[in-house]
Amino acid sequence: MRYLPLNTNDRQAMLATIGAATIDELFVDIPEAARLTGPIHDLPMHAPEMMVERHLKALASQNLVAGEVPFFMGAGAYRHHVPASVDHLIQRGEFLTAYTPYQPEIAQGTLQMLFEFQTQVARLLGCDVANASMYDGSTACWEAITMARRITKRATALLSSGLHPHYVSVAKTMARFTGDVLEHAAPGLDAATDIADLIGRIDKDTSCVVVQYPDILGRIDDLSALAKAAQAAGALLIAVVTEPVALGAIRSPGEMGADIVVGEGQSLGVGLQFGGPYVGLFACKQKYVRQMPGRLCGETVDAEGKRGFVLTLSTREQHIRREKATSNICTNSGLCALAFSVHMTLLGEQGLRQLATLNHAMAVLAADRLEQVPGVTLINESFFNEFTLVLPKDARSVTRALADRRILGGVSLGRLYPEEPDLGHGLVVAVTETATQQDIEEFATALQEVLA
Amino acid sequence: MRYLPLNTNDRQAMLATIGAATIDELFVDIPEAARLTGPIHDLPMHAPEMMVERHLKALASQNLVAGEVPFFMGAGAYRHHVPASVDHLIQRGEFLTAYTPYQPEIAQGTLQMLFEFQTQVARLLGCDVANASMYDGSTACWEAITMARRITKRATALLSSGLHPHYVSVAKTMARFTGDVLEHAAPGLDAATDIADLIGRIDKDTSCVVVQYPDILGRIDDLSALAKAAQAAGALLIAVVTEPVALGAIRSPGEMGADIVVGEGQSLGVGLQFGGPYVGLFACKQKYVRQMPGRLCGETVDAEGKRGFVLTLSTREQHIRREKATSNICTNSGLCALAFSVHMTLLGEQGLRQLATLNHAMAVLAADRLEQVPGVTLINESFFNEFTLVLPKDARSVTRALADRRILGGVSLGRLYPEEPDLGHGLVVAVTETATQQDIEEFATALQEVLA
Amino acid sequence: MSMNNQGRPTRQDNGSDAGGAPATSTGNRALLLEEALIFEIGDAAHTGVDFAPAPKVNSRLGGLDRRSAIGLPGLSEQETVRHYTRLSRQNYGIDLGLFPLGSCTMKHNPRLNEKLARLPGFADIHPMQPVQTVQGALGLIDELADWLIKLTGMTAVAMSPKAGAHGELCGILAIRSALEARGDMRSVILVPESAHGTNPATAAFAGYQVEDIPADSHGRVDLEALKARLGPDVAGVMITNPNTCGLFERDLKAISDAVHDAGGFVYCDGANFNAIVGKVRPGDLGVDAMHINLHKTFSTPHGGGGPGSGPVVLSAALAPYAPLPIVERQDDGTLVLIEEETAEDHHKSSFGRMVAFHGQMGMFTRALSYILSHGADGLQQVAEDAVLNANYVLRALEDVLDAPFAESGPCMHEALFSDAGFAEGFSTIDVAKGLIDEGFHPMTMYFPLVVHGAMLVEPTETESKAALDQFIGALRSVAQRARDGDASLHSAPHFAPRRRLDETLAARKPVLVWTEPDAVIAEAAE
Amino acid sequence: MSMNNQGRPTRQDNGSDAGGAPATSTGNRALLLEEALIFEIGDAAHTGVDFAPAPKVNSRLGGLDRRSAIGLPGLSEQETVRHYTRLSRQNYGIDLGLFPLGSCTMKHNPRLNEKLARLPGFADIHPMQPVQTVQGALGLIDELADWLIKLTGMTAVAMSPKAGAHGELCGILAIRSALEARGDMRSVILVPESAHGTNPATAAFAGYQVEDIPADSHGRVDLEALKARLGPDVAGVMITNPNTCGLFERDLKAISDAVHDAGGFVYCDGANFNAIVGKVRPGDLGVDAMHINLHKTFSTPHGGGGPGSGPVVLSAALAPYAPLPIVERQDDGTLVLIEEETAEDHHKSSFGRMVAFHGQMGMFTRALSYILSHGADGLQQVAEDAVLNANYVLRALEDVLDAPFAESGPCMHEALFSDAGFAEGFSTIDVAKGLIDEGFHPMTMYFPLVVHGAMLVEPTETESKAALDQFIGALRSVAQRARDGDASLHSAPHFAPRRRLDETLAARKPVLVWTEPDAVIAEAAE
Ligand SMILES: Cc1ncc(COP(=O)(O)O)c(C=O)c1O
Ligand SMILES: Cc1ncc(COP(=O)(O)O)c(C=O)c1O
Repeated sequence: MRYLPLNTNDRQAMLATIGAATIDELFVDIPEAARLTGPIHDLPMHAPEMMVERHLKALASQNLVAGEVPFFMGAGAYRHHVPASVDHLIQRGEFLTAYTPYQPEIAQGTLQMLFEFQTQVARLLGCDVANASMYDGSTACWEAITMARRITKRATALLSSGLHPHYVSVAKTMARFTGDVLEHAAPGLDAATDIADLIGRIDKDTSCVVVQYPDILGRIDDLSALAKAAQAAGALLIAVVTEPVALGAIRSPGEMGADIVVGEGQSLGVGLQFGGPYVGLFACKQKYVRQMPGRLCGETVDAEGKRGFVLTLSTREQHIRREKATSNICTNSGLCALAFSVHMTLLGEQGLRQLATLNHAMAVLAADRLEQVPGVTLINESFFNEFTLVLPKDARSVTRALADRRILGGVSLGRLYPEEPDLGHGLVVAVTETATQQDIEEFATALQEVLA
Repeated sequence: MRYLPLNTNDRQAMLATIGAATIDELFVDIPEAARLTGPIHDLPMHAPEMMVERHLKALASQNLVAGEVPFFMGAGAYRHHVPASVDHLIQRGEFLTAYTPYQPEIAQGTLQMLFEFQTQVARLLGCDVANASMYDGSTACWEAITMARRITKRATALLSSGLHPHYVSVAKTMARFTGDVLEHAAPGLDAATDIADLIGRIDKDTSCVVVQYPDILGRIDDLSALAKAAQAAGALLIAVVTEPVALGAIRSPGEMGADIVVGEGQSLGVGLQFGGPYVGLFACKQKYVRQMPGRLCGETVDAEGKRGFVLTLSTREQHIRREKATSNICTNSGLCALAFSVHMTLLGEQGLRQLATLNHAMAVLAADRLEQVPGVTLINESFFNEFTLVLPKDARSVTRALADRRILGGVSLGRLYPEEPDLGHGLVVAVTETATQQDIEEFATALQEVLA
Repeated sequence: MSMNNQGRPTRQDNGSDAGGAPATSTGNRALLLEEALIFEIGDAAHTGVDFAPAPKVNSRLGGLDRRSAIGLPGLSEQETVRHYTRLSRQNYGIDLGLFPLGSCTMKHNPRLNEKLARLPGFADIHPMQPVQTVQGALGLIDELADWLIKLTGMTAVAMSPKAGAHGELCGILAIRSALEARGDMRSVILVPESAHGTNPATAAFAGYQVEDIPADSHGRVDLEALKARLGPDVAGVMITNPNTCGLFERDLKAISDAVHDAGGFVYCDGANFNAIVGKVRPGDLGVDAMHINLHKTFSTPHGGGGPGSGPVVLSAALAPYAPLPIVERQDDGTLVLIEEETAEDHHKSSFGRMVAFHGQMGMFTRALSYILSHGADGLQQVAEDAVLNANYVLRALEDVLDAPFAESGPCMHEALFSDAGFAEGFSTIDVAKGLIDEGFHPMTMYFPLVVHGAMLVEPTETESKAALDQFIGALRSVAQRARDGDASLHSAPHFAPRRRLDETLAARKPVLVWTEPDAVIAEAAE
Repeated sequence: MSMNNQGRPTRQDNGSDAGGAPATSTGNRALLLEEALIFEIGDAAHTGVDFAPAPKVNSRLGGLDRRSAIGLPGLSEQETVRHYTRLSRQNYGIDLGLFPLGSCTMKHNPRLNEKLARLPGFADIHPMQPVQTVQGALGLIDELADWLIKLTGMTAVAMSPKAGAHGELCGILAIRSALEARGDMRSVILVPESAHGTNPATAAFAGYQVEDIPADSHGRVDLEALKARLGPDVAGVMITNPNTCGLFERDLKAISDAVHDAGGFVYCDGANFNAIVGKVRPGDLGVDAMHINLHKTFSTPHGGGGPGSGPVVLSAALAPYAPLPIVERQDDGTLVLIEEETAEDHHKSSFGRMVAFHGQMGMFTRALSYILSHGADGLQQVAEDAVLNANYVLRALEDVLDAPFAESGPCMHEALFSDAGFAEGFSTIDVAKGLIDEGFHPMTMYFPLVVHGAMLVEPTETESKAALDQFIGALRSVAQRARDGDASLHSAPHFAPRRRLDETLAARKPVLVWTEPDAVIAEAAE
């Protein structure tokens, strides 16, 4: 078999060296009763590369590819053009097939990349420091809440109604077991966010306020007052960014005073991937660095005084601190962090701002056009590349009808908030640089047909 | 622009260092009259990666992809499955973006690969030595004829009727200018090759006999007698192999006495590529090495006595010998040679033999099935993975009709030999490991319909 | 030695190993290229991308337009390709050589898997697309799930966990949900000392107290001691099998029975499943939950630290509590995705959601490609060759390296050695760094904690005999030097891009992001 | 030093530069890995592929079944990936750093082009497919052809030549065909001494006698001397513009007029087109034929020696003789491929066919992707930046390196230096090898022949100012060492995978294929 270099002669020779007559002698510790002799039943036998490729291509061909149709979906996962060089570079064997850089002398490539990634993320989110990545935005969000609990020694978190409902679910799932108290309500279909309301609810038990920016409905609101209010009450402001490209156009949460900023980095370098692997961004103020979860890469020097990089502050981590660790995370999203970093390096400040400007412009064009569809109203006053429409019909059926017309026209709030009938007519529409004016036109026309 | 690192500030600073006021001062040597000021008219301006990708994808989508339909074409270009690791390895920047290894200390990767390639090719073709590649099989074939002229000091080459007609055209085109005499006739639609006839025509003016193995109609014949006859008359036997995979199943031309064996290496590692780039194989007996065209890699040692490799015997080549060189070739097919070599290394003797056996078996199944189509006859007694059918109709129209049914059913002799009406009903059919029994069935059924 | 801010010596110097060789002005050594940080070579005025001009529109950014600079340097495409290519060359990877990192299963990563994961039909689909448009994707998840269930002999599998530790969390939460469902509030999870750090960390993260399970002198769980500790407060045990000493827990079935009798559940850390896949099904040993690191056993690449994927197989007792989303096949063959929207009717008792979407699709694709390539027969061969290779290494080196449990019979997929027998002042790290010079990645050092100066060697099944022999020869020679007290080992590695790095300095004054040199100076001046 | 057959020292030894560092038993130096030949690590009993079992059939091989062993070693997939990955790491490429190889235009190779060339719609189509099934492929060739014609101001283009030298052959054959068509048998082609070796070789290969064109003291063609030589026996001249001294042939138009008046044709070697693309159209200077190296000006990768692509643009006088096949657009917009089959009616006077199929499709795709990315504006910028970079290097180094034609004013895309001024016994090669240690690929050495110890530096437009400054610094320091007679330069490179290699030995006793060691011994014993 092509991946197994040993042939029968090799195996015989090696068994002889070991002093075993048969391979099964090496498996004696497995109780006879449970030990399998032949291959497990009703599973196929090994297959040539060509056959495996045919089988997976057949599966792939059953999916409607985003790039082949007018595409307007977001709600936490955005489709951006990723330069070809990104995918080439992350496939270099020295990156792809390396392990966590525990041997820094022969892992400077990964380590320097992580140091650069941490700096890019910290600057983009407006924070002092960032870590070497988390699984995704939703788990990063929960980790931030637990971090706030450790820092404030308080257990009540106020979750903004604009926070991605899946992020809320993840947090609620965990809180059930950890005893954290989470306060949260579903959003209303109007232009105003719940920031004012949140400010009013902060009290001495509040560990943190968690707000998404731009929020699940695409709304953008100034976080400065919220940050001040939280900090005044000894609580932390946690900002969640699911579309980092937005920060090429609007002020960063850190700038507005957020203590911890977490995010989903998938927009840069990673692609849609049906939801994973993605890359969780995690940044905060310098003073909280020792409470951060996950790996951190730091600068140092080698025995000759040359600058080099190592994983550091590991006393926060599970492999050193075990049950006292700040988190149980070990494997993170290293290669996605590389993709994010390469894409960000290609863009640079100039490119990121151009990209953001282009996204916003296309979104404005789309919003204006879609508002003209009879019965459709736009709730947003402010937005970046995503906004929410209210339809005269249940949006779930509309998205399915659009899909039948080979148009992927947004994410229905009905799917995101099944338990909230009032939101059923809401449709979240994202528009990036990959959408053309013709795509917008086709979408608008099809929407009109479907609603007619 | 993304590929141009200089921005306006850089350019200003550099002009200052140079002491030029404007960039145009550096172009003073171009006559004012001919110097262009603005961009050339009616050509598009620069475009983002995404736009270029869209445009080329649109063009690509207008072609019928071999892998998506029942495919049976050969006649000098064969479709084989290429393992994914081959394409990964040839895209390593250190291979892809390297130049000809003129600085061996930092080109050992390319050089060792070439040394391995030369050895693989020599062994496969059954020769003592092989070079580092030619453009393709057809130019390698002409180079072999000129080499035979230099060696024998004779100018008449006998080309077998089984030699690929395009290879014949290339040779005839060159011969018109070099004064070489080429004797050639089109093949007949029967099982017997023209070897006996060729033997009879060899005389004291014959520089070489050029025979293809397997030939354009897929026929296989023993070359031993031909080799003896040619050598007895002081001429050389040049064998041409357009399907190297065949040599995993049948004896090599070198084994049968050929003096020079050239071939098309596209079958291994390279793919169809609409005809190029391909890789010319060139091998011969040791005694003729100094008359070979193209680059040769040889073993040596470095200043510390470590084994290393260099380009050698360059006194044959244009950059040293100029008009007295054995050929004018400079750039060859290095990266395709790498792909060929990687694929061959993955196969190894065992894999190559399995591949060849599978090809032959599928071809036999196809031949048996197609023969059952009313009105269709098979001319071959012997074949490897390609054979010739005689149809009751002009084969050109049949291949077009099959294509309309999304089946690529062979190459018509009418297209290969437009000037030979008698061959118009001939269809050359190739069957490799990529064809399934279902493909064969669909082909047979469609052929029957088209002929009905 | 004085340095400029790009890690280049300001005095010409190529380090003590340059010997007679002259210094270079660049700090490069032929193909060993130094590379500065993007912040040192790029700036905001350069970029490696082009965009069509944006249509003119009135901003709707709610007055929050960014005014200040972000500080993100850009590079032209070639500079970018060069930067990361040069960095990559300072890394070691499986593609370069044997990577015997115990407990990490660094096996070959077939490029076929990379190619198939990039098919637009898998890579370019949105997680929230209407299910009728992603039947192939759901079908792939379903097919992989079926394999994992059959290979482990369990009832169900939760596909969404993003890595091993996340899978552990999933399993522990399922256990806790099952207990709560019967109104049984237990507070303790038992974990062996030899366990990986994620085990105790996970139990704590899920709100449990962690207590040690004692080990016997042969490196396995002490069954009697364990039984003694079981009781109404014990929610479950976390056992790694094969364990981190590379040994199979013979008594696992007995342990499971005891735990079950005491009303608890058995979590098995399946990180080492590679040693037993196709040879035994954990379900047959009474396991209730086990995560499978697709990035180990099923070869999805480690990528310098991730991403991974940690599906969790579950017993009948825990299956009802599996997290959302869940892929389910209808009678008509179509696949549905059970999320909050439909959970009520189908999956009432699910304990909730662990991630935003459906887990690591990109890893599922690679893993299924790997699994189908091997088939049931090949996967069994994988376990046999992995174990064969490990025992070959163990027996070939036990004369120069102390092998604490060698007497306990054959090891499984990894060979465990200790630093006993090294000369005074020589330890595992010296051997590890010596191996780097020899062209190998070191083994896992100082883990498991139960062995002094542990060296955990896991060759995996994808190493050839020739590769093993070369590795054995190298390790033998380095081990001998450690026994002989060869001082040059203390300064190893000598040939790597960097010499030993000062980790204390890094931790004492953490520099986690780059700052303009002058800023640094200013700071220093304070 | 004694060696085993794998290039590894049998005595432990890491070469004179290892200095204090201890030897390694493997011969590896951390990430600098030695790699044996496939014949030494693989054998006929191992393979890296799987096949479905072949259906049983009766062989139809005509009794020629292969009996003897072929001698092809196989490796498992991982060993294969490792073998070639390790080999690649012993190479220098553009992706690693500046590659100033004069006359070779080593510019950035965008990965977009690699990606698009691999679209199945281009990569997986057969050259003989019915034309109705390859309209997109023909359309791409047609679109690229249109660009090349417009950029050069010519009438037609022959797309099939496989590289520059093949393109030269195409052009010379077209010239000869045109002459023969008017019954004019001329026998001589004039070529400047400074021309690339392929020029005279091509003329001879096409059956012409080659005579030198004298150069003037400023490195350009001597117009008067050329005129004097023209006559009824001269078929044409081959001129490189910009020439290989990096200078633009100011008098090209005058030369063309003179040659045309004398009944000859002008062939222009367009290998250096990168310097003038978008700045001047050769057609406006009277050129009749010019090849374009897509692998230079239009950035298709050099791949360690190829493949390339050398389309030839033709003037109205030569267009009728262009070789087959030819892509032609019908009035209805569909594209046809003119081959032997249809040549009679459409292309009577074509001189024939140069290759089996349609030329280098894979290179066409990459080149068009590159051209569309730059557009007409970007291509002009390419020429300007290429020339700017070359002049920047020229002026920054004139003080330490002799620049023979610096007085003739600005250079074009390459800066030419000589070894004048080096200490006794020091030559161009010492500087080249010194540059290797500095982390750069050397410039072109000893070419063109008209300059003693020539060093031809072509940075190309894809180098940043920072990269040029680092290169200039390194070359300056090495040049200074050559002037000062620093002996260590003679033994450079010191840090590369190999020290200087013995080329004389290689040529004296050529070993071109690997043979079993014992075979070698036997041979030696004879
Ligand atoms: C034994 C063991 N358990 C758990 C883990 C954690 O898995 P992951 O790193 O995927 O979270 C690992 C991986 O390092 C491990 O070796
Ligand atoms: C000036 C010049 N002419 C012709 C050639 C030959 O081109 P090719 O190598 O593509 O055959 C080259 C390339 O080395 C060259 O530099």
